[in-house]
Amino acid sequence: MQIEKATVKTHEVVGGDYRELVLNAPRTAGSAVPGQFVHLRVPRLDGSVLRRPFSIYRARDGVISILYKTVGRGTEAMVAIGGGDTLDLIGPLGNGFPAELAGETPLLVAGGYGVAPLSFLASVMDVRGTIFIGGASARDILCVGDFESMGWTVRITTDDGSVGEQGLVTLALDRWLAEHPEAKPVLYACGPDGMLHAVGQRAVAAEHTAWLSMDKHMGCGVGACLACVQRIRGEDGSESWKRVCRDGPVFDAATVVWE
Amino acid sequence: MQIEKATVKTHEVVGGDYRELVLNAPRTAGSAVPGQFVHLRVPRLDGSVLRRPFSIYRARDGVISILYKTVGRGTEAMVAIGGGDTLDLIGPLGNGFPAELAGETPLLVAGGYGVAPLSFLASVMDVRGTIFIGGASARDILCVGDFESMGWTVRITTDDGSVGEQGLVTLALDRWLAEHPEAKPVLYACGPDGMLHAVGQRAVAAEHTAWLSMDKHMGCGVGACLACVQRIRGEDGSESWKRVCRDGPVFDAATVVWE
Amino acid sequence: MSKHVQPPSLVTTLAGIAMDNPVMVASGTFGYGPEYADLVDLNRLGAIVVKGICLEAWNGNNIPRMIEVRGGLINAIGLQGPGVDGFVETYMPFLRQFDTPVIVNIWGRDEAEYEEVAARFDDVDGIAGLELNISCPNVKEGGIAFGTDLTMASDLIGRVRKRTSLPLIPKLAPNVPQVGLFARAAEEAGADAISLINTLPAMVIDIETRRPVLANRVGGLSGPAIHPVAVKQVWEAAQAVSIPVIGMGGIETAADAIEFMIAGASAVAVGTANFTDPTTVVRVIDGMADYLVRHDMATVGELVGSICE
Amino acid sequence: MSKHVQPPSLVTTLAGIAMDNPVMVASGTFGYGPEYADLVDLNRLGAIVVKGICLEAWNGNNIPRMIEVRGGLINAIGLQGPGVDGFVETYMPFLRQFDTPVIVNIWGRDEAEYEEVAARFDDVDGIAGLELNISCPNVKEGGIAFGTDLTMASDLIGRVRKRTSLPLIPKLAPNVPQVGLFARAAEEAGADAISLINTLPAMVIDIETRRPVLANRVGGLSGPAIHPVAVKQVWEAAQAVSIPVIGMGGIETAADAIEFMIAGASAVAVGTANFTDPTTVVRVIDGMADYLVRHDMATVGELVGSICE
Ligand SMILES: Cc1cc2nc3c(=O)[nH]c(=O)nc-3n(C[C@H](O)[C@H](O)[C@H](O)COP(=O)(O)OP(=O)(O)OC[C@H]3O[C@@H](n4cnc5c(N)ncnc54)[C@H](O)[C@@H]3O)c2cc1C
Ligand SMILES: Cc1cc2nc3c(=O)[nH]c(=O)nc-3n(C[C@H](O)[C@H](O)[C@H](O)COP(=O)(O)OP(=O)(O)OC[C@H]3O[C@@H](n4cnc5c(N)ncnc54)[C@H](O)[C@@H]3O)c2cc1C
Ligand SMILES: Cc1cc2nc3c(=O)[nH]c(=O)nc-3n(C[C@H](O)[C@H](O)[C@H](O)COP(=O)(O)O)c2cc1C
Ligand SMILES: Cc1cc2nc3c(=O)[nH]c(=O)nc-3n(C[C@H](O)[C@H](O)[C@H](O)COP(=O)(O)O)c2cc1C
Ligand code: FES
Ligand code: FES
Repeated sequence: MQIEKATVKTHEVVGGDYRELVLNAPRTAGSAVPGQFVHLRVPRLDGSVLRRPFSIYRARDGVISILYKTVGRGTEAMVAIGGGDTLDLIGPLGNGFPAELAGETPLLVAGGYGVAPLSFLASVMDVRGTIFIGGASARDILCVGDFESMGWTVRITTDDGSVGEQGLVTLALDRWLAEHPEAKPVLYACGPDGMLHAVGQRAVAAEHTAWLSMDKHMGCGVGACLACVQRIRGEDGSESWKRVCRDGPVFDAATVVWE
Repeated sequence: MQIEKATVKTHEVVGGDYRELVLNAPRTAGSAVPGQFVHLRVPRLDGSVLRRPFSIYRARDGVISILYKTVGRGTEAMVAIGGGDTLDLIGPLGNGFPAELAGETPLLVAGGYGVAPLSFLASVMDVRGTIFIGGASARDILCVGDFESMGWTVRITTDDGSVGEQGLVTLALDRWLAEHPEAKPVLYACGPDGMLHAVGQRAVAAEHTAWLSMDKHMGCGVGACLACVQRIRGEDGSESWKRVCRDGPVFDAATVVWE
Repeated sequence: MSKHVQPPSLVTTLAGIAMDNPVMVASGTFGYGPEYADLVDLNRLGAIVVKGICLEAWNGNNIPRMIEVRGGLINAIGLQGPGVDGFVETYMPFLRQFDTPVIVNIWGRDEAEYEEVAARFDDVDGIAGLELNISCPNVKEGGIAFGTDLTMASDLIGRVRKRTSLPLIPKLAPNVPQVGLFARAAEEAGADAISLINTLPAMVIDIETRRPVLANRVGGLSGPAIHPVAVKQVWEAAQAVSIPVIGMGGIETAADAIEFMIAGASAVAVGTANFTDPTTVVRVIDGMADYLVRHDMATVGELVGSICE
Repeated sequence: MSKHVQPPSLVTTLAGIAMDNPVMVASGTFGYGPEYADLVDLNRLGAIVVKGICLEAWNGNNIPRMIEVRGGLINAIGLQGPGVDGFVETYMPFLRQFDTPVIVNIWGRDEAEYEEVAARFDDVDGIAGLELNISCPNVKEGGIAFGTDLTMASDLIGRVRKRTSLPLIPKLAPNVPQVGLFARAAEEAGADAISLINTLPAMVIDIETRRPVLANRVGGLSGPAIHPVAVKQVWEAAQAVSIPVIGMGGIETAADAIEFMIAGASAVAVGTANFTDPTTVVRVIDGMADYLVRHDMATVGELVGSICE
């Protein structure tokens, strides 16, 4: 973890409200593992006191990239980031997905920009598996090419059926699980809370391991402010708040306490 | 007075920390008189609630321009104003210099960006006179060409002697007054408080008319908030606060009460 | 699709004052009316609240009186004003031309003066109500001393109540730990409505000269910086009373105003944002109407106190 | 040219605590030390004030606990913490590695608990002082109720004073009309120093759902938005007492910190700005040294209370 001043390499629309921001950040790139994130100070966002967290999408050769969706003040201000900007980021942050990729076959489940860390994860895995990508409509389905080129099977669902199958991502996942009753998959999911909950429930019911990357509003990003907490059940069964930024963002689904 | 959305025509450095911003603002341009100002909302100055007042430097053919010096947060943010910006301004504001240009010969006295309204004034006057321009150093002496091309006599003073005579602008003014004991000049001054005070004192002592354009921190710019007040002596001798933005910015030196 | 084919109604009656909409301008930020008349259609405003008036013409504080800070400004105007007679002669003929209710913000240097000022407006034609400023941080006499002491506030409001038949709207100070107590005291003392918040006492020191920037040293902070503090105070005050509450503090957008109404305000006032953008009031009114349509509300009253807890 | 060839001294002794410089980190914004240790050299800090600690491990509030607003943020963490034993076991071994004084911010659900917590730290090695949090807006029990009632504040401080030999620094609430009274009450009750301001009670409502954004509904506003309010409160408090004052609220730059010192603070604390830019504390320390050189001051003490009025 360090503060790094990163220069902008490229910054492009990848479709709809999504953009990829590629940064020269050798120190972050050198140590990042999939599932970790950077805490970015958005330039020219005067009057703003908080950074914005983004998963690391790629990290290689001194360069990292993030894939972001414009959803509010901060991400909208990011659109203006240009070649001349030097961005102040803290990273890499968080635990990342467990390095030991246990289990027979990896199943990745992504919602929206949740594909970003999963694409990074897929790129470091020795085995190939299936990625389920869900979104509201065709515009929200990203990185399909990433996975295909790495030899992964891609299953797409959209709420409006504009691409892939119509329905929630769990529809496709459920079918896979039904079709492979003997499989011992390990699940890796990143996306909105509702999706994580649904994936986690299925995994816990079927006694599969599932790693969920949680998305909580953050203050410091380093574990100091206790803003980003998630209720987690300890080994002794007691519940306590864990910090998504430092103890997570990746948690074992079996330990997550849902409201 | 109106709110006008002005597009940027040009925006150029005119020397040192001074820039000229030229705006398409037909409604303001159509009614502005010398000594009036515009109240500008500085774009991208997030977290800022106040506009910034600037004298109208030129107004002709649907176009106005202002000449500004970068001195703080707002004026520094103005540097980034570019061709694509639409600026929100209120103008023209204030009383302006009196239209009736009484007296034998006009003497203009300018400090720093104070030349801006005086250049505009000179351009509408039928007679020619002398302009005294003072500044800290050569970089602060602006618009000399404006006046020369209109046939005015220009007297320059700088604190460091880097151009013109070394000393305060009042040095040159005093000499002029001494050399023309019989003259009945009318003075028009715009610049820092200290300069206005000195010019005002001389005029009052010599019983010359002097119009001073005051520079006070402003809130609303239209007379509503009572932030920009100047102590003024009324005809009956009683003193009261007048609003520089609405009752001024130009006041008769004989009525100004100095602290 | 909306159930209501009619455009939503913004009509508001507050303390007996009938207003086309609940969006007013805050005292001290809109002069006495004429100042903004070229820029804003005064007939669109819910009400005009004029700058604080006391008995005689009052000079206010020395300059500098205002300074911009991050997210707002600090003012220490010190209630400069023309006094009752000056105001009535100079500005009332102008204000009577409009359909917009005129609320006069009043203050006094002591209780007797407050009473006297209030009484003087009783027979002035065209005054819709009195806002009683007991919360100005910028004057030595009167002002905030009354608004931060429960007994003094209650006593003052009770006395003024006896001297005026106009709707009486005490304006509460924000810098108290339990604003609900002040709200209730105002109600019990006979107020018809309350308004809040006034500015927060604040200060800026120039580190080069080591002097306070404002001549008065201390001033009042207004603007977006204080908005969430204001929402909290309005929410607390509205829970404490059954008379209507006027919410203000940092409104720049319709959303800011709607937040106050959801918290319990029956009306709102736009202050500092008039300086930033004189069209704010009109934008807020229009944005509020749009919101009602989008949320399928027939009247703005449905919004008031609609917070889900 | 400077008279002083030596670099200026920032050394500060506050309530008997010897610090290399007067710039601390504010409670709750810097965790317990390790969180920022990769990013900030802890040995550079004037002091570390850790997150509020009570007797037993405490869960704090539900989420959401934080929201950004214009010019700041509102938090309602609700004092989640590991309790005295958890803190001492987990964090003190780490903290003892540094030369930087450790000040523990403590609170209790009632007076007895406050006393008990304070007493427990008396024989813990490596604790330089106790900051007594009587001003947290985010817990039902304890917290701000003590900090906004003079009698309760005075009584509580007096009781805790009897139970600890460590330097005792009550942290005052900002939302009172006359903070000088609280400052003086703290001094009379035996405080060695006071610190202020804590966050300002504030609230945000989501206008689409009409629900308060924070689970706790109300939270505390911090950041640049509150800076001028804090300067005013620190100035008033410093005039009221002869014990040292620690100023905080919205510090982002050395200039913000220097403003507090000119107003009368002997030390300052950086809070929210740690999140924005973890190098803030170091920038403030360096900027303060530069300022002293530029203004020909040999020691930072010359700055304290140097306001020209
Ligand atoms: C570990 C982690 C990884 C993330 N990775 C990505 C990514 O790869 N790509 C991407 O597009 N987004 C990602 N997000 C979400 C991203 O941080 C938010 O979309 C962003 O902060 C929104 O900021 P805003 O100012 O545009 O929105 P606003 O709603 O205006 O923000 C207001 C405040 O809420 C916070 N906030 C709003 N939405 C979220 C959210 N969903 N999660 C966390 N904080 C939020 C903001 O940080 C800010 O403090 C991630 C979030 C986390 C916690
Ligand atoms: C009637 C009038 C005409 C002016 N004409 C010109 C002009 O033609 N060219 C030019 O360069 N400047 C002019 N000024 C001054 C100009 O308004 C200030 O330089 C500018 O507001 C500084 O803003 P800032 O944010 O950069 O400075 P900051 O010091 O950061 O501003 C902080 C606050 O102080 C106010 N302020 C600071 N300095 C001044 C000042 N000298 N006068 C008024 N308010 C100030 C700002 O408006 C702002 O509200 C004029 C001022 C007035 C009142
Ligand atoms: C320049 C200025 C002058 C003010 N004068 C008065 C006044 O005379 N009487 C009063 O009750 N409030 C006065 N106020 C307070 C406002 O009416 C309002 O309560 C406060 O500014 C908060 O709203 P805002 O954040 O929208 O400005 C004044 C505020 C400002 C900024
Ligand atoms: C997230 C957060 C947590 C805080 N926790 C505490 C706390 O536990 N105890 C305390 O006394 N103050 C706490 N505070 C208040 C700060 O210490 C400080 O007084 C306040 O934030 C003002 O300073 P700032 O504007 O620099 O943040 C907290 C503030 C924030 C933002
Ligand atoms: S964001 Fe501060 S603890 Fe996680
Ligand atoms: S700036 Fe508001 S009255 Fe002049």
